Amino acid sequence: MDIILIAVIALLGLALVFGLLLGFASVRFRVEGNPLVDQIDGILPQTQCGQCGYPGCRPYAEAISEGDAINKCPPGGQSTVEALADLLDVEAIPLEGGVEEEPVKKVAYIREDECIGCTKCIQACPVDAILGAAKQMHTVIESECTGCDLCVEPCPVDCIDMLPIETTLNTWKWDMPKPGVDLIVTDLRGELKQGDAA
Amino acid sequence: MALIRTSSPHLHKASSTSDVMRLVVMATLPGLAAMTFFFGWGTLINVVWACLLAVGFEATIIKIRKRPLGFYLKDYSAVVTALLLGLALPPFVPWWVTLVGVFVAIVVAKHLYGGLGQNPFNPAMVAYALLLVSFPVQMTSWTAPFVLNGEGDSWNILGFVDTFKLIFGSLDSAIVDTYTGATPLDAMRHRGGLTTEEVWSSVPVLADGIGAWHAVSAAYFMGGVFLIYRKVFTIHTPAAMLITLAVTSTLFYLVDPYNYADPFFHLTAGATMLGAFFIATDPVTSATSNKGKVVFGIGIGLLIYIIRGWGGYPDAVAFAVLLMNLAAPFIDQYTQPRSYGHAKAKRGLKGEV
Amino acid sequence: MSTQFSFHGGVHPPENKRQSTGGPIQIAPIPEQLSVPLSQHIGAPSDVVVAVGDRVLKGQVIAEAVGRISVNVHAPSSGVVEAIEARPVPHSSGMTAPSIVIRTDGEDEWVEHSGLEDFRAIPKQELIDFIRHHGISGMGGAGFPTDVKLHLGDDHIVNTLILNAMECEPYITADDMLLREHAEQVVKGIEVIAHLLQPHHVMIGIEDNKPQAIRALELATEQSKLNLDIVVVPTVYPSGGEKQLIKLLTGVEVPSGHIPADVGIVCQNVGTASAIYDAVYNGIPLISRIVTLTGDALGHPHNMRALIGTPLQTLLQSAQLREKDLYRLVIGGPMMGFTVDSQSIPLIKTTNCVIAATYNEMPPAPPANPCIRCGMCEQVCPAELLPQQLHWFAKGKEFEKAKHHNLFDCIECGACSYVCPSNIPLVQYYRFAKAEIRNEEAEQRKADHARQRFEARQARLEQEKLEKELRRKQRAEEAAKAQAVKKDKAVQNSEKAESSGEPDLKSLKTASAVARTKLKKAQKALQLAEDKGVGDIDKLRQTVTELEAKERAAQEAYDQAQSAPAEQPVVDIQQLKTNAAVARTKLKQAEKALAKAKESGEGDLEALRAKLAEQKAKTEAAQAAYDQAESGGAPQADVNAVNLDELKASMETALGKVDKAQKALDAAVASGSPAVEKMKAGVEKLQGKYKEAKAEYENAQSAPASAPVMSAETLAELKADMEAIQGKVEKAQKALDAAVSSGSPAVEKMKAGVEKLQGKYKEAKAEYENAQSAPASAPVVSAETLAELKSDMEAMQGKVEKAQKALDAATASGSPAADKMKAGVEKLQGKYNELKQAFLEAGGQLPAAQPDAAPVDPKTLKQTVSIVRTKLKKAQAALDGAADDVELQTEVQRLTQAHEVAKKALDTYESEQNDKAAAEGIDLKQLKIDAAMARAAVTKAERALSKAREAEQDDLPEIEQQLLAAQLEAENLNQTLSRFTD
Amino acid sequence: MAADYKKITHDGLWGNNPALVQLLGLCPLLAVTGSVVNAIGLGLASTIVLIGSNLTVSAFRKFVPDSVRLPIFVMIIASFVTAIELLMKAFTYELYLILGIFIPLIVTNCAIMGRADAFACKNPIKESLLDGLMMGLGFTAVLVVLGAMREALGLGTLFSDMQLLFGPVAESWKITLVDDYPGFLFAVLPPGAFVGMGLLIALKNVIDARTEARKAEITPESGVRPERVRVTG
Repeated sequence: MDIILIAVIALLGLALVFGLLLGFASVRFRVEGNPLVDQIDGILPQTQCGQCGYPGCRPYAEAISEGDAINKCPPGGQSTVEALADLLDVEAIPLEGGVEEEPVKKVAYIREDECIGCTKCIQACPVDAILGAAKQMHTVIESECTGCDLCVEPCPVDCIDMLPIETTLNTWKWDMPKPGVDLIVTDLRGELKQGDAA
Repeated sequence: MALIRTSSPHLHKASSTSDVMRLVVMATLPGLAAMTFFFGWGTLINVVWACLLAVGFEATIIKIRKRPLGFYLKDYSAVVTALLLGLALPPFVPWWVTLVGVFVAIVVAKHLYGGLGQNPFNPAMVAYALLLVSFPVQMTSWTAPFVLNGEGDSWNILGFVDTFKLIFGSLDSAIVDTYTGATPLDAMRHRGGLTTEEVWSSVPVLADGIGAWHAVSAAYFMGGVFLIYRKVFTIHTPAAMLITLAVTSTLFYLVDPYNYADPFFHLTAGATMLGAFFIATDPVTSATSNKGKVVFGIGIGLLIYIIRGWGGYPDAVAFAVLLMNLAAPFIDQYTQPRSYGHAKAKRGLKGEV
Repeated sequence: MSTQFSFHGGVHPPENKRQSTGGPIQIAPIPEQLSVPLSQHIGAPSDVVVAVGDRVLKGQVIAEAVGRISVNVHAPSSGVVEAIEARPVPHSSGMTAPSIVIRTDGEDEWVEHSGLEDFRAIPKQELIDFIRHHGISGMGGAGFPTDVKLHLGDDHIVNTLILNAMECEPYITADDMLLREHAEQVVKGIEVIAHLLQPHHVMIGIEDNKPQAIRALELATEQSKLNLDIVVVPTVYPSGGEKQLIKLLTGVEVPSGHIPADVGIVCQNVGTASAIYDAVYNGIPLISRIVTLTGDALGHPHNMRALIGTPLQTLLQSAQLREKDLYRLVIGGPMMGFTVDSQSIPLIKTTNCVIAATYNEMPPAPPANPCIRCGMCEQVCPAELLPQQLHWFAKGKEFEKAKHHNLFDCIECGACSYVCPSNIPLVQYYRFAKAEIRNEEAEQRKADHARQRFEARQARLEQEKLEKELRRKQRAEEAAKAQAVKKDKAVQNSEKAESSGEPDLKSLKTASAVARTKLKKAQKALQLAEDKGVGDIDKLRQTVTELEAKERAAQEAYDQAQSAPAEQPVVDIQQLKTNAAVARTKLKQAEKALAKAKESGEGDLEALRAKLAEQKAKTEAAQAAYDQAESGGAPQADVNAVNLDELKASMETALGKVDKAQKALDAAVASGSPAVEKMKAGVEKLQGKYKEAKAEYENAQSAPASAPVMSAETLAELKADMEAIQGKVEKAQKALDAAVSSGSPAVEKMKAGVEKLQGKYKEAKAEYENAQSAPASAPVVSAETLAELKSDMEAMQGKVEKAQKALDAATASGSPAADKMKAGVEKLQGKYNELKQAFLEAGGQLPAAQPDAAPVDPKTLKQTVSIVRTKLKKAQAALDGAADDVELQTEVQRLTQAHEVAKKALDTYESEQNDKAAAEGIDLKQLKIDAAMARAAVTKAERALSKAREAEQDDLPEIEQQLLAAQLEAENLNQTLSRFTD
Repeated sequence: MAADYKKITHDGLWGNNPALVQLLGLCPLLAVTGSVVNAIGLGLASTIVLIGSNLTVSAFRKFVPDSVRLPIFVMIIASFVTAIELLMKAFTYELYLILGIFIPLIVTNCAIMGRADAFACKNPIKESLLDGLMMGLGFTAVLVVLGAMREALGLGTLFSDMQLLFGPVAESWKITLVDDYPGFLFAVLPPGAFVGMGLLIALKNVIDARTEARKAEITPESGVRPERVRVTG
């Protein structure tokens, strides 16, 4: 009987000690807030376009931190999905809806002589990048435009175009060199085409 | 002709991976010749057999991986791997051992990791270690050098045809016994209670046969010097490794000459020279920077001595190299060179999540 | 000889220098066409100062430096500017950039130029400016403006001046040949640099493969007083890299992220020194340079002194190019140069070498093998990097790690790619990675910015919502309170009425109105009867008199009750305000009636006048009462408001003046009038006044608000300002373009004007953006006011609609009162428009569903039409895609109908407007013509004025007066016109 | 609920196999799969423990406070393991000796703890029971396949020493694949287990990818995009 008693007491004692330890740890090391959301928000492209189904990038970041899919951001493209996968340590999945992988950066452009000054695009712009007053022609501040195309749809006269950002001498950059295996096919005399970094 | 637009530089030095590999193959030739001279045709047959297998496996796996065959076969890397494995194997090792070894080296250790340049471990040494672990009997029966066979100094080795038959399994293995014996390292390791001096005088392979091992090591050394001269690799790794081994063994030898072999023995016995110049210098699996190479070499030297002295196997080059291969990326992180214009070198790896 | 040091790594590519050093430097022919890019240096592109069609002389400045890091560009030879457009430039992208194209005339006529007599005698700053104005930028590689480097003496202690004559790249021999032939010029140039920088030590670094140049240099330095060391170093690539050269010559390493000047060292190319010599001694700007033409595809490789802007074709042909052998055309050396895909690319200030290579000479790089980590790249890297690690990181796009491995210390010398046995394009990977990283950083900045703006916007909207809610609550409370008060009052009033017999104001008013209406009806009936001469006129008359009496009594009672507001327990400001407004309206009516009567000479003028006087008195009384009441309630705000209004008015007047003046100026500019400048001054003065007024106004406006709140009104104003300016800019730009294309000589001035305007636009934009992004920029126009305005507006709209309906009915039934009613409707419309304007100005937004308001707002009408049209088009397009979609078809039909309806409405409106105008006795067409005439008169007067000013005539004030009168007239007419045409 | 059971079965045996997908319990898996008999022994033991623990955890799931659930699970599992250990000691003593420490170590087998925490404490008894059974069988299956691979490659035999588990009847079950096999020690040693395990995982991934590809062929991606939300007014 003694042995059993001792065993029970020992176990109870251990349970008590460890229980206290656990209780203390759960109070002491509680994590406040969710630092993950900020990190995710930092990766998202901040176009605030709402294509993910959330009103803005931060809500989507919050949704991701709560387990939503990471492939709902067409403006970010596959690279954003990969960055998110990297951050969250999950598998990178292809973009939802089979959207182009690396989207071309665009800015909105208002064909000004067609603009009727309805201010609808101004209200639609999430970053206040459109200037204009009622019955005055509007214009897009190009440097502020995130290319979210939220202003296109509200325009009653369809005078907003999404134009790709043009490359200038200053923004031009080299392409990634082609890996060796791909080069073999093209490595024929005279067949190297322009821009093929050899 | 339409002008092309390409990125600089527009000049290129006329040297390629296959050139490098060819140089390595050339540099092993003296060693191969010495092995054949002293230990018989076995090594040569092994090497050729391994090379054939390697090219076969390489071709098959490249095909399976849907890569251009000619382009990748031309880089000679499979041949070099097979060559090194063939040199490391005992001369009379059965054909299927070589087959398993080459398979492991080319398919498992190299291509399963992504092919040339991607493998973290030296393929030849992976294969060697695997064979050593799996087939201890076959892997430890070394041929005795010719000086110990028959009478006097005549060149008495097993004939080519017999060797061929032996390796490919159609010759009674009893003959083998007359031609096999322990290696010097074996002798030193399994000496019972004898002191070093006693072992030297009592075991024939040490008393009379050690010269053959010296000669083979010298041949490898020559090949290595040739490669350093041709700037295939730098002196850092082999020098660090040999000096470490020498210094360590000297220390122990000085403290207790009765129980520890002299440094010259350690440098010339077993696969030390082969390892120093042909295995440890394998660029793919070693450290990158000069500083890193020195650390890498020191590590190998120390490990060789430790395993030889206190480990379970008589020779230790393969294990030492593999262990340091494992450490190479880590070494790389902490041995970045100090770049121009920086006060000190950066450490570690930033940007890891 | 000083001690030599060494740097890590380096390679020894075949030199290939011998080919081009065989003969002396030759002078290149002047090509027919020179294409001079505006950006041949690092920094801002220069600004064109010539126009198409101008004749330029050799050495004339054709583009001026903009900003600190920039240099002038000069015409390399005399000729005519043929175009200023984007042309291919030497750049690895193969893109085009703005260039000035000069068709040479072969005369090579120099502009007047001279060197400095003694450069030591003038202040350093002047000397530096002299060099800057002569367009000198680094001729070694990057093309950094030289004067910037020469400035360094001011804020850095320069110990060592290093002259770079290494020319470590294969093939290039331009500096070698320069030194062989003109070493003494180089040394004199060095003296100038040394004078500016005052270094303790001057060194010329030169590789040991140029013995002749070294000898020439030694000879030249013997005559110089400079403490100058010629340091001969072993040939190794890239010893000519600035940082490597410094390490080589001084043993000092330039810290990462710093410039050599930070360690007291300045490097200059010997070519630059020679260019400085030319400028300082001879006044020759940088319009030509020595270029090496070499490569196996050339029959006669040699060095040439060629004009900047010369197409490569010209140079290559003079070096006997074998076209069919040409495989690559490299500009610069083979290690760091870039290839171009056209021979029409011009020579620029940094082009030191052109290699026409054959296939065998520079074959395409073989395909890359996998990296075997052989470490050869690391052995040769002059920056002591780990190229293979960088390669992995770049390939795997692990840019963070790449940065940690000092990717940005890579000088892109290409040594690693050169030695790589696996033929991996290493340096290409680094270029890619660097560009990606820079791009990523820019994007990150942009994203952060967007996030901030988004969050600011969200916060603002949130706050607006909150405020709205708060105000709604407040209003509800107030309403409740008012209700309670009213009840009390009603009780009191009823008590009062009962006790003192004093009638209720409202009921009195109603009574008086009823009486009035009755009277009017009776009057009408009487009139009708009189006109027709039928019915019982007398009876009617009696009735009218009776009614008149009654009405008077009612009115009197009402007036009495009203004029005793002080007795009322609560002063109803609102009511007073309305009263005042009503009184004003009545007054105006009376005035109009009087005027009409006067015009037609009919009616009882006296009576009307009396009425008017009465009304005036009443209005004044009402206004006074209102003012009093209001000032009693909120004296401070009132004062401010009055003040504000005044200020605003003055500001607006000023703005109007500015606009007018600006318009005149624009017109003048457009017509190329010579008086532009004077007018400009005038405009500026006016603008100054306007700004003052505005500032005052803004001060006043922002003063009462204790919190730094930017009112929405201001915001809107700013926006409007900005847009106005933008419009101006555009106009001016157009004018400028026109002028440019027509080759007008005033282009330069106009350009300045445009720029000024642009500047203003930017300012305005910035201001606006500031205002907008200020997080607390909640619009101050109190929502209350807004709501008030809106409700007023809506009420008015309702009235208008009602009136319109009545009118329609009347018109339909052919009632004779239709005309009058029409006038009434119009008046109402005018009021409504006013209110709407006020509301919009106050920042309100009209409800989206505007079609109801169509009859009163032609613009909306037009919009509706175009919206519907667009929708229709869309639907049609969709229908084209899916012809058998029934839904779409019905949709299209519906839209077609809607479109027609909207269009009809618009048409109706337009015709109505015409009718209306006709009803007022105004022919719209005539009005339009008149307005145009008046405008023309204004223009004429303006011209006369400018002419007069130019001629300095005596009757200037007179003409000015005329102009003002004409302007007034034009404006009046315009206003009238705009009432109808909107 | 039928579909649910089907899913649990599929998950346990294949889709979410503890050894191949979750990579849980690798320590015993790699250590004892030198032969088929070892594999079956350990696999059965683990399965029984898994069933028992799942059952118990599920039964008590409503009484277990969340913050101390893990210690409680460990207690439960440990009890079962002790029971199993005693049983094996009693009936298959030789096998018990061979498996040695790995029997008590079942306590720390993450597969069991994982199932208790991920499934049993959230699901009713029946499902948990099935889950435990299927997970256990899945685990055992992998153990057996790996054991068979290693035994065949390393020793050239299959089902040797089955008598240790199944009594004398099983003595004749041994199949010798290659006579006079020299032995491939590597396969029997732990590194061989790693390589074998890697190959098994690769095989599973290949099969999954094939199935996926076939499925994708049948039903092309619908490409549904989420409804776009307007951020602004």
